[in-house]
Amino acid sequence: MSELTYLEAIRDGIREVMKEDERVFLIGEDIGLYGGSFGLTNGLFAEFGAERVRDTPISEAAIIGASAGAAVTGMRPILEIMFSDFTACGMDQLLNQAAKIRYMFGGKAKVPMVLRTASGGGAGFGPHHSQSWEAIFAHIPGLKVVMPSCPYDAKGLLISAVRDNNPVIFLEHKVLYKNKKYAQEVPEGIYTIPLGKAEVKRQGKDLSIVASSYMVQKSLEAAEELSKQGIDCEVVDLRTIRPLDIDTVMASVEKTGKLLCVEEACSFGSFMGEVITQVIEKGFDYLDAPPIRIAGKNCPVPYSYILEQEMIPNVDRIKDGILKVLGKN
Amino acid sequence: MSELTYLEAIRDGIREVMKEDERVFLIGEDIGLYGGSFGLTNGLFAEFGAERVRDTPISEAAIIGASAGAAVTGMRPILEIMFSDFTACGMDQLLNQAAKIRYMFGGKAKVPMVLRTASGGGAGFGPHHSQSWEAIFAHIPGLKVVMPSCPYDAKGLLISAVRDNNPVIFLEHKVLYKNKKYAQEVPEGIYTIPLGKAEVKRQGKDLSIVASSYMVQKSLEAAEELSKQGIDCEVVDLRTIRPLDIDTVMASVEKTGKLLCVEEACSFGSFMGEVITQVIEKGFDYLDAPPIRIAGKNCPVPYSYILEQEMIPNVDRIKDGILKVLGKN
Amino acid sequence: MKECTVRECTIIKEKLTDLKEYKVADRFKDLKKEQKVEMLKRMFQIRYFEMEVEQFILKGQIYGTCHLYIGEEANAVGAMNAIRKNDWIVSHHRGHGHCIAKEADLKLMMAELIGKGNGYCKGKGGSMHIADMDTYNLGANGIVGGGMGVAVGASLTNKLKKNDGVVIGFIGDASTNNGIFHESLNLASVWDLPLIFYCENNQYGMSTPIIKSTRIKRISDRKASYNVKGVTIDGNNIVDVFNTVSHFAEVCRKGEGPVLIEALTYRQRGHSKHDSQVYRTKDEVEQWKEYDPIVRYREFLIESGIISEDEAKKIEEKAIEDIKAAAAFAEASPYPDLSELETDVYAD
Amino acid sequence: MKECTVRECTIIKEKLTDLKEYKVADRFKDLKKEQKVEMLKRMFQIRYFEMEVEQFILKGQIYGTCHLYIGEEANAVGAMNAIRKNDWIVSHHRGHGHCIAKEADLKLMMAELIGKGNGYCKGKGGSMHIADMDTYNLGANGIVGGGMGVAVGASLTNKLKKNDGVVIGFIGDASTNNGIFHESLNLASVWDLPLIFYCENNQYGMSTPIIKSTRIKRISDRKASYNVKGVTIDGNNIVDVFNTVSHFAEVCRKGEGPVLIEALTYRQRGHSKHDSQVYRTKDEVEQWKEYDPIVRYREFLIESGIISEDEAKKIEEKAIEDIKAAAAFAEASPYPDLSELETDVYAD
Ligand SMILES: Cc1ncc(C[n+]2csc(CCOP(=O)(O)OP(=O)(O)O)c2C)c(N)n1
Ligand SMILES: Cc1ncc(C[n+]2csc(CCOP(=O)(O)OP(=O)(O)O)c2C)c(N)n1
Ligand SMILES: [Mg+2]
Ligand SMILES: [Mg+2]
Repeated sequence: MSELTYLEAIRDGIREVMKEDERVFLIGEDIGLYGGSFGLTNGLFAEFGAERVRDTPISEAAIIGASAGAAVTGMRPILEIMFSDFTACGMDQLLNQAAKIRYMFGGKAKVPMVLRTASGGGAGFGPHHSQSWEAIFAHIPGLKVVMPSCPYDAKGLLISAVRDNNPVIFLEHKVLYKNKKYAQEVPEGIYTIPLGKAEVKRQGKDLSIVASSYMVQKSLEAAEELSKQGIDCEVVDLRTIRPLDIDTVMASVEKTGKLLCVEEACSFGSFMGEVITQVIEKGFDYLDAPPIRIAGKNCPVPYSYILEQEMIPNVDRIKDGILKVLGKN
Repeated sequence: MSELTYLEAIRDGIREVMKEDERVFLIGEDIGLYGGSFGLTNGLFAEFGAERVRDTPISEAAIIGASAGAAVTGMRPILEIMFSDFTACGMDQLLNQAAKIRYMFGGKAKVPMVLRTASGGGAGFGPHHSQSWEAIFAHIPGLKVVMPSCPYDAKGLLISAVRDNNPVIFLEHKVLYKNKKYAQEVPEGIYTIPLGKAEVKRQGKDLSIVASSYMVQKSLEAAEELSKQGIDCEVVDLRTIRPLDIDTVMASVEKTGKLLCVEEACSFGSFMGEVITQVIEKGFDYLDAPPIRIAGKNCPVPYSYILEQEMIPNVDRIKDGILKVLGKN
Repeated sequence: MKECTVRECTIIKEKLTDLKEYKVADRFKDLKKEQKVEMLKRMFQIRYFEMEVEQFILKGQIYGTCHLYIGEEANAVGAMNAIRKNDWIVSHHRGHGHCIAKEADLKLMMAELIGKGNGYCKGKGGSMHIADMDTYNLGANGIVGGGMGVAVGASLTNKLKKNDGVVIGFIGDASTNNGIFHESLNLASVWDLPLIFYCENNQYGMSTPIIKSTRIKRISDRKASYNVKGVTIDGNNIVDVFNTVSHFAEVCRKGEGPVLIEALTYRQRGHSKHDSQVYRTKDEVEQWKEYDPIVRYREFLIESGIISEDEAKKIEEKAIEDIKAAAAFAEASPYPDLSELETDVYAD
Repeated sequence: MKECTVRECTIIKEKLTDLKEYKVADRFKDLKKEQKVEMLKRMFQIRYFEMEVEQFILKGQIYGTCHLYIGEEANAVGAMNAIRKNDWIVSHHRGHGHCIAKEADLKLMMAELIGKGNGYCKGKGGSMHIADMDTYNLGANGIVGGGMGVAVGASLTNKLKKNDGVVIGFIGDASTNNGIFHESLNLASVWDLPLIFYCENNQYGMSTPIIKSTRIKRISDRKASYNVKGVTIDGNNIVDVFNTVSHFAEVCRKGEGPVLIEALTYRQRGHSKHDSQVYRTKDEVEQWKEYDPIVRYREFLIESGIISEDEAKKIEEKAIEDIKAAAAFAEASPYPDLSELETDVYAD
């Protein structure tokens, strides 16, 4: 057990699955000697060699396609797309091929691959390196989508994702990667967190906050701050958004009667629209106030720090949202 | 004024804008002599010549990128992507380039282009030719998304889309194309329907159905059938889903107190989740029953007729939905 | 065998016979008679399968669309006979021929085509998605070029597993203008993967002649961009196809792949179910028909004394029977159960 | 001018001087002195601009990342001087040099880089997105290869408007492995578009040497796939760059484009803000620095008597001043107004 950052925990998970299963290999741009754009794969090249840690040309479509092809013929690739925005360059291979192979083949094939990628803004990378595209991936049947919020979860979910027999989009938040503030005790060796299980990260009775990835951390902060004013928020970390653990969400909403969804993606057409819609369908009567979404503004993620911070939900906006759902402002 | 099919009306609109503005040109695969996969551009090659009706190689990314580049330097391309699923092959050029150029350039450029494409299932084309991806397009700031439901609207919206100064995704429903049942009197010459204005296609007081494209037709049918049982549905045709005319939706919901959303896309993470979420945010108190979504099932669009019909909402499912919202089943 | 002596096909201005510049050993002559006969049988099966599909089209039983392989049979059959049963292939939208040549079950294919529940994909895929893991066929594809990345991945599996398998990715001429072609072949080149991209240059992508969608004389010239081996051959001559693929399969197995083969051929029918064929003349089609790959191979086998006229007839009749049986099976098969709609989306 | 006589750079095994096989007219010698001087000034501006950016990085004022052009200046300045002011260019992530060479306002660039509201993109784009419609610069790009399609479109506009404009799409070596390169150049070829893809082969894509991401000897060999003209040149020799681009710009204006130019060059700094440069030796960097494009051009101008030592010094000093002024302007500028966040998403 040692204190690891999010990035270190993911690396640790990768190392574990590579040791346990020789079908697992890594493929991506500059992931070898260089260790990846964020240094996440540092050391893996030295440990596992060039056959299993494969640097590629800048060819996102071929990387994704080759992973799908390797997966369907018996391997278990973990591919890195440097920034999630770049999946756009390989979208056909992802949405039309990898996601659909099993269904199109009448269930006679499986495509066990994990697409790891750095998602989200808040690091000043501008419009092409900061988007949150979970709504796009989660809309496609055949894909699973994982969004870990902390090191412990990240490692356990990564291991589950690699053992899963489906294409899994593993969205890592680049702001969490090296942030010591969120470092955690992470067990050594293998442990798993099931895909499709949300976790209540904070118990509370006044209101349910549903979030994933970095927004869980910000929501916890907001909850903590408001607890000083006697407001007791529950924070549900979805962890996996597809499959979506709507039961855990409903149980929380049933208890609190109030729902705030927090996400970083542009609000229009966002994933939390799905969560709210399902909650409404299933639990209209539980709710004693309209649910609210705190989300990214409806523009590309701008470069300038001051604009970017305004675009992405922060603790203050979340607190405002909480108060609004509670009818306190 | 003559009776035109949906496809003929769109062709007519294209011809009108090509006559009115010489900056308008067409670009796409097999759109010239061949007239496009559905014959929509038939005759335009003969009329306007090879310079303005440009056949391309099978290169969706380059087609979209070249359109964006032509648009930003002063032209007004209408590009055809044969099936909307193929946009995946050019997704970067669409979502990262065309959609964001204006914002990234600090508002100093505009990108007036229309991406026309055949969307939706119901024609037996299988998993790669039948998807409804409006949720993906509509989530991206910078894009407008149009989904006409009938010939009259299609022509007027097409003309508006071409005159618009932004990249517009124009989703044509392939089942509507040649269906004589939906042919309409369509005025000759130029007329426009504003982007971002919904239309109440049927007045009613018991329940609001919100739909777009082909689902408007099916919803109207369902409404008609149930009217015999004294159920009076209002049908709101969104026409444009981004910008979304939430005011017209709200006005209807305020009147009826009940909402049914109908869409063909896979329900999970669908666009109607956005509509429901906005309605809930803005009009929680108007609603006296939980809104319901009738949508595509959560699987790829299968080939076999019987499965495909089961996957896509039909009139019966819509009727069930209506009754359910009304608490009648 | 009748040579294409005067052919001025849409893409090349020289004669097909001029393609002989690239010499490979004649391994065909060493084949057992059974295999030579088997090859003719498969070609007939493909031809009659597709003709039966045309009947289903006329009867309105093919929903959506489908793409016929008539006229291109030498490619699938020649190539498949040059590799092993457990070598993976990846096909494309015009995939029936590859499927049959890889020894798929004709009944299950036909059932899939008319949307039956016991078809290869349980009716979920249809013509453009038939795959058969049992015969190492990674499937047709509705996206032009869509299978290329998958082909790279399959050959990467071979390399990682250190077996000597080879993968054939069948691709169309027009698909080589899609970005995925470039990325795939480059990646395969950098990693020396055992992959053959076998390009069936049937002169058109839908209505667009290849000479209008690219400015190069031969598609195999694109080998220069990846520093891989490549060649253009007569794809209506099954002996050439067999010998060339045999040769390059060995090259790949030795770790000297990938390879780009361009085979000149012609589709005798329209692009898909609906095609008025305004983009070509009847005359052009007729000229190519003179070089029909089945007629040529049949004549060749007889002329070289390998089979008799009579045997040839029997082979053909047997193929017709096989197809009739497949069609009957398909028609008699049940439609999918609605409960199957949402299965197979995820694996456990 | 000092020639790269012994250079064994990462990608080519022959000497850079061997690149002379492709002869173009020496138009440089006919230029007015002012323009020759102007070229030196721009190179210095780029160099000092980037060095100033390094200072901002050290001070923590560059948010996110940015990519410096130091060592590659001859390419942008040579190319831009060979085309007209109203010829469009498209740049890439390492775009400051192109921007400056196209005569963008240094102040507005610097302001953008440190996220100020009066920067070129109002702070919305940052280093990877600076564009300037006024100087016909269609912008840097955060997506490797992302601008290539746009470049095709801009040259299509020229063709449709029947003007004789030419477009330069600047691209990196590693970007040529992306599918969009293939589709764009093929489409430009089919339509004879007036487009130059100018590939700055600085030997690496991030940490990956180009020899590991493709197996070809020269990137310009990829011209074969599109039947276009192409050549490899010494990209650290501004005279070569100028003469080659001048020549091919004419070719394009006559309707005989597109063209693929590969220019061998080297980035003297790390890939981006953070780069430990484990993938190359200090020695390699030092060797390339001996062929610094600014040192070479400066010496050349002096040796051939076009300017004096003294003039050279003044030019350099003036460039430094310009940059200092730009930096001061940027620092004094206000941050964006929050009300600007959601503007500019849509045009009216
Ligand atoms: C990405 C994509 N673009 C367009 C299409 C439509 N389409 C289907 S087949 C075809 C022509 C393909 O030509 P080629 O690769 O030469 O194969 P052929 O049909 O001639 O066998 C086209 C344009 C598609 N299915 N996928
Ligand atoms: C599609 C895409 N993939 C990966 C990246 C990350 N990335 C940014 S620059 C770069 C290297 C580009 O190399 P090259 O084209 O040679 O340009 P250079 O940086 O050497 O100037 C990479 C991999 C990106 N921005 N976009
Ligand atoms: Mg073809
Ligand atoms: Mg480079």
